[in-house]
Amino acid sequence: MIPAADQIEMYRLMLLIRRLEERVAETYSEQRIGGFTHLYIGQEAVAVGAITALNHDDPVIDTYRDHGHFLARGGDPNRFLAELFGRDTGICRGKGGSMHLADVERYFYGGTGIVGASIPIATGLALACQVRGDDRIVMSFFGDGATNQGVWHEGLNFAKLWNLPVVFVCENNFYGIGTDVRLASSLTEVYKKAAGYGMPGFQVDGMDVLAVRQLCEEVVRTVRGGSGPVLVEAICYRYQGHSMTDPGRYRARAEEELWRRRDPIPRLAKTLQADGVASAERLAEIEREVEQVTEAAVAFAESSPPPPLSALYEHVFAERFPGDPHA
Amino acid sequence: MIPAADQIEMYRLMLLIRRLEERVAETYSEQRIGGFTHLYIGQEAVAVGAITALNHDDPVIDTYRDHGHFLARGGDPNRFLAELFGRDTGICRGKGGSMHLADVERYFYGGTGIVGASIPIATGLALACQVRGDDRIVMSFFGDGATNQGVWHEGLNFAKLWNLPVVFVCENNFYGIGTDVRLASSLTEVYKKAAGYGMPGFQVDGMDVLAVRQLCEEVVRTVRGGSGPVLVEAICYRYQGHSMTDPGRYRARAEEELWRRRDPIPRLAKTLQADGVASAERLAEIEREVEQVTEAAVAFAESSPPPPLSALYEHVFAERFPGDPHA
Amino acid sequence: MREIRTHEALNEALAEEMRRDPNVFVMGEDVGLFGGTFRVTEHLLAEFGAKRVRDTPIAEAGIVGLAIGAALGGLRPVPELMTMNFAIVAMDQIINHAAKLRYMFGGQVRLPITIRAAGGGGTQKGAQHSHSIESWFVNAPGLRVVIPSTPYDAKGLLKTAIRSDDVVVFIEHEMLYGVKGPVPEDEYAIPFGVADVKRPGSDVTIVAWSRMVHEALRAAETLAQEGIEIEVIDPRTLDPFDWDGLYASVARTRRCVIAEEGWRTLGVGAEIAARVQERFFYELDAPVQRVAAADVPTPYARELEQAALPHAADIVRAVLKITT
Amino acid sequence: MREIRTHEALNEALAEEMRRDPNVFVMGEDVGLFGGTFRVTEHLLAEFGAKRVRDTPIAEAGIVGLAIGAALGGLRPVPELMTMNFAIVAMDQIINHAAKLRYMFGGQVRLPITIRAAGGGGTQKGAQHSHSIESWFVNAPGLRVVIPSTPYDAKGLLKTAIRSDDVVVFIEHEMLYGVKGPVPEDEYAIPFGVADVKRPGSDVTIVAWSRMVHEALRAAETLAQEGIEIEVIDPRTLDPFDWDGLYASVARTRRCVIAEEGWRTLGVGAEIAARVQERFFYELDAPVQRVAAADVPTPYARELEQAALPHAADIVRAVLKITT
Ligand SMILES: Cc1ncc(C[n+]2csc(CCOP(=O)(O)OP(=O)(O)O)c2C)c(N)n1
Ligand SMILES: Cc1ncc(C[n+]2csc(CCOP(=O)(O)OP(=O)(O)O)c2C)c(N)n1
Ligand SMILES: [Mg+2]
Ligand SMILES: [Mg+2]
Repeated sequence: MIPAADQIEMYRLMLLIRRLEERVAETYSEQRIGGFTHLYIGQEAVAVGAITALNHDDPVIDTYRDHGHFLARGGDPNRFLAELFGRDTGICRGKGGSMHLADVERYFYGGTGIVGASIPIATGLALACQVRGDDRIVMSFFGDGATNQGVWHEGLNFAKLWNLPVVFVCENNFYGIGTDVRLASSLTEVYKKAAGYGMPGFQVDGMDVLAVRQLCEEVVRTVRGGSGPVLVEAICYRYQGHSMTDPGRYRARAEEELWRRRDPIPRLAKTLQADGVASAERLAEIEREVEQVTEAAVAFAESSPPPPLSALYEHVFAERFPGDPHA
Repeated sequence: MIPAADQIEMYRLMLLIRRLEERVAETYSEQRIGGFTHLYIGQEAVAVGAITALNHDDPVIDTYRDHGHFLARGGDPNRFLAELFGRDTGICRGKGGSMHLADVERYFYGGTGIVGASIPIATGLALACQVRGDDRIVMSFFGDGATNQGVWHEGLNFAKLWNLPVVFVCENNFYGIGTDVRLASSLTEVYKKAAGYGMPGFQVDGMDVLAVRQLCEEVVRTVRGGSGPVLVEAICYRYQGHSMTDPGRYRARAEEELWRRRDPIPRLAKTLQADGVASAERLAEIEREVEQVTEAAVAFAESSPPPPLSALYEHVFAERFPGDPHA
Repeated sequence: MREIRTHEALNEALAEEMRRDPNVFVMGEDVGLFGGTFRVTEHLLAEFGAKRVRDTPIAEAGIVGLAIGAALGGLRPVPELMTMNFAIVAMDQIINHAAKLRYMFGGQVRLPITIRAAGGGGTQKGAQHSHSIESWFVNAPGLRVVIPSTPYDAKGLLKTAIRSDDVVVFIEHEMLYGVKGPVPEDEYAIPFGVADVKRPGSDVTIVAWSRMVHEALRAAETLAQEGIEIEVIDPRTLDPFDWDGLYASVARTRRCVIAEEGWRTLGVGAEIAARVQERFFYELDAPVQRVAAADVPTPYARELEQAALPHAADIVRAVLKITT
Repeated sequence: MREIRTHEALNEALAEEMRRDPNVFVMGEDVGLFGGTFRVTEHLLAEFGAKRVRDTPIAEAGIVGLAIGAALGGLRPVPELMTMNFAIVAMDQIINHAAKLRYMFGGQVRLPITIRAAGGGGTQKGAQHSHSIESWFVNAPGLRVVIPSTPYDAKGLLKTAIRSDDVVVFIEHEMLYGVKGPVPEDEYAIPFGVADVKRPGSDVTIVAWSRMVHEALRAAETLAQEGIEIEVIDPRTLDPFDWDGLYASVARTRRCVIAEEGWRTLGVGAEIAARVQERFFYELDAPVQRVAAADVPTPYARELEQAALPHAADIVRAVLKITT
């Protein structure tokens, strides 16, 4: 059983992601956020269920759709939003933006924008954990689309070959931008792809945060125990378009509505109350707290300065030389 | 049953590959051949068994270890050796060398030197066959090592997704250069990797040319019938080092000897005689014919001129422009 | 003449060539149902069907490899890699296979492939999504490299690319898709290797391509007010490059500025500067100036990104440096 | 001083650094049991074991990706890609990840990775196995690019590379592995960004790196007999580049020739020529000359390959062109 406090915290995290992203959508429309911004709304149960099953120092690595994982990992909402606003107080000093949130203090090794590319990187992190023998395991998040990219396969092969402590979490939301998984993948049930590597694969309802958490707790335990890598497929749905500029016309309204009825947040709210874990008042209180955090984040981001122009040539290298541009 | 004439032709082809490559080894040592040269000796049964199961106009595409497939496809021994000698009469005008034999008139689309890279190209050729509706199918050869390279997986996924007419033939000789397949692949039985694509996979004794031929005939029939792609794993062994510069010290002598006792050429000779398909005299005659062809090829290659220097800028493009170098 | 946007011009070129030649087909991520991330392949699925407008998995190396195989098999593929950033994943297929098979095989094959992708930055997409790496494609022999700046050029050059029997890397710019310009309704094609004088002038030659043509024209307006007459030369194809056209201009102006969005160090401008300075060693009135992106991964924050990318103002400054 | 071969010098550097720092480890195709295709990792498996000398599958993108992850996790990986040709398969991991993560993450991470691979042609390995694509790595910000020409430099620079907290692309040359040269037994390291004057001279500066240093020295011998004194400058690291060192030489000689094995168009020489001609616009006695490979895929036949690649004789010719 998942402790009551954890369940409540999971509710808070899902709500925080939801509310913060709603503000992201608004402020993006007001052009206070630029570039590519991919909302996680609808998939909150996956990040929250999976990441809360980890220890705080287990490395996590991600794709461009990284808001949810960053926040589930406990990333600072202020620095999150400041990053999206392109401010100097952003978690990456405004250099990364929505797709490249990283918080190394929280062992969150960032979002990458090239589909599939983070898989061997996650595997390398797991190698470091294994070599250092520090009992940590890695969690790697990616979409269904990524599983058709060559490096995905290279990463899984390495991971199994070297028995590395990594949990690969595929968020199968049935689409890669506007392309149906059936048009992209010869096996549409991603967990079955693990068979090509002699790796165990599991499928879970990614709209049910408690189910995700439960499965991930088990998987994390076996992987930490030295079982080698595991592939987890979480079936889920994104409620918005692929990115802020995608109206998402390729999906049937009926399909969208079906999935909206499975919204993980009200679903957990109902369970918490039914199980007597949290009262309606407690949940309302959390809602208010989350609103406050969200408003504070907007205020923080808005009032933060942009990076100074002197930052342009900073962080290209750790060590500088006279021949470097503007050294 | 495989017709007697076919069996005899298969014997001739295997012997031709063997004898020509023995001369390749010699002339390489005399520095009349340069660059990378990868011998096929030991694996002859795979190329011959598989390619003779095809129609003459079914496209074949290959890796750098391409001598056997080129010759099994009926490629001209003279132009083969002239290519290795870097002569203007070579099949690629001396521009390709050992790793890049191509004979488009025989629908042999060449050897490529980047491990795994030919897989999506083979798949694209199969797409052309399907689109043109001309009933042709593609055969793609590669080693065990290639199956860990990302594009291999991309190619298989595309092939299955679009139900393309292609037979993927893996020659599992247990090594990628000096690396044991167990150090490289989480599944060492390559045919099992087909499962990751919902594709049928078969394994065959690649030292038995009749077994290879039989399996490939069946596979070719079903693929031509529209079954979609199939993966065939032929278990085999290369008798020489990885390339002419590799002494092959990483393999146990006992292992090598075990496989030499399975040499596909004497094995077929024995069967042909036992089955009354060919007499010892007939086989000796073939041996003499092959010797003659081999000697003629050496003479042809030796007496051929190198490419003219004017060829340097030829064939970069189909169409030239004034801005081109030395246009 | 009617005015249409770049993405519409490109769409027309694709549709016309697909009508003309049944071997032409389009493949790529989201080119079908979705209509293309930048709307370039809109409506094609409806007209030509799923056999000729192929949605693909996210597997760029695979996409280019399939295009090569399809071309070997007699088709005329027009793969889209969505953006140039993802071409990097497919680099081996492009550089080591598409560009080389014909040569390695002694001319036995033709590879009529047009690889389309959008490049460039300017909309805060960050370091991994803002590449202008045309210099790599120009460096590697065996590729034609086309990079239009206007809807007119885009349409005419894409038609030529599709008809070409060689591998063409066709580079579009994300910020130009929405730009309108005159495009005739009648059939036309633009030959490779012919630079276009986007503005005639006598004092300084500016070589610019893609989005930077527009920055150069803006700079030219400003400079005209100072009495400096700029000639803006758009090579349109970087391979083949119209060296004669460029040299003819520089022979008159004796001053040259190159403006590109790629990184300064070893951008295409390096080659142009090297050649112009060698060729006009005794004739030039001033050293060739290069205006290009700062040698840093493109930052996200608007202020930093704008500081990293070149602008009209930088071109004006470069021109003034060699004229005053 | 004792003389050893380049592969031995590199091997010593690896072994010494692995002894010094337990976080250093080697991974790549055939680096373990086989001892490395070019014998650079020989004996390492015996001394350091399979955890620190890791044979890998043939999956270069995976190898570089794993190295990045391992570096993020606190290790100091030295991946070998066997040859530079295969780095093209891993280009996205190198250019889009290794080179950019630190910048994108606002300096939160260090990536102490040394990516080793052999480049170059000259032994008839054909178009796909003869690359000198250092210009791509120099073009992309975020990578150090090291390319030694002697056993001494190879050892000293590899040690510096492994100790560096940045991503280093370390380019060896297949034809130099067997070349012998003096290498002290005592510990030393060579700093990045310091060009080495491989031969002092007063008449013409030749910039050359990797194998072309030896061709330049050969050319210098020939030219000395004609009374022309060549200064051969070996930058050793192309990023950082010792511009000051080069400029100091050219300021004296007023003539510059660049010799490289990469393709001429947009080889690294393009950048050097562009900068030298801009910088010394009024001082140069002659236009900068570039000696480089023909802009064709490298052909197999010996005669054609030799015609495609640059030689001492080409350097002599280029020097004579600007001195007589
Ligand atoms: C290599 C590469 N190709 C293409 C893209 C463009 N792209 C960005 S997201 C995306 C779809 C990814 O789908 P999926 O992996 O299912 O993740 P989801 O967006 O559904 O979370 C594509 C094609 C990219 N970023 N990288
Ligand atoms: C992408 C790439 N990486 C590395 C190499 C170097 N290399 C050439 S052959 C080879 C081994 C291939 O093994 P396998 O696929 O089993 O084929 P085999 O040689 O056994 O026929 C390697 C690593 C290459 N050519 N291409
Ligand atoms: Mg998805
Ligand atoms: Mg093998």
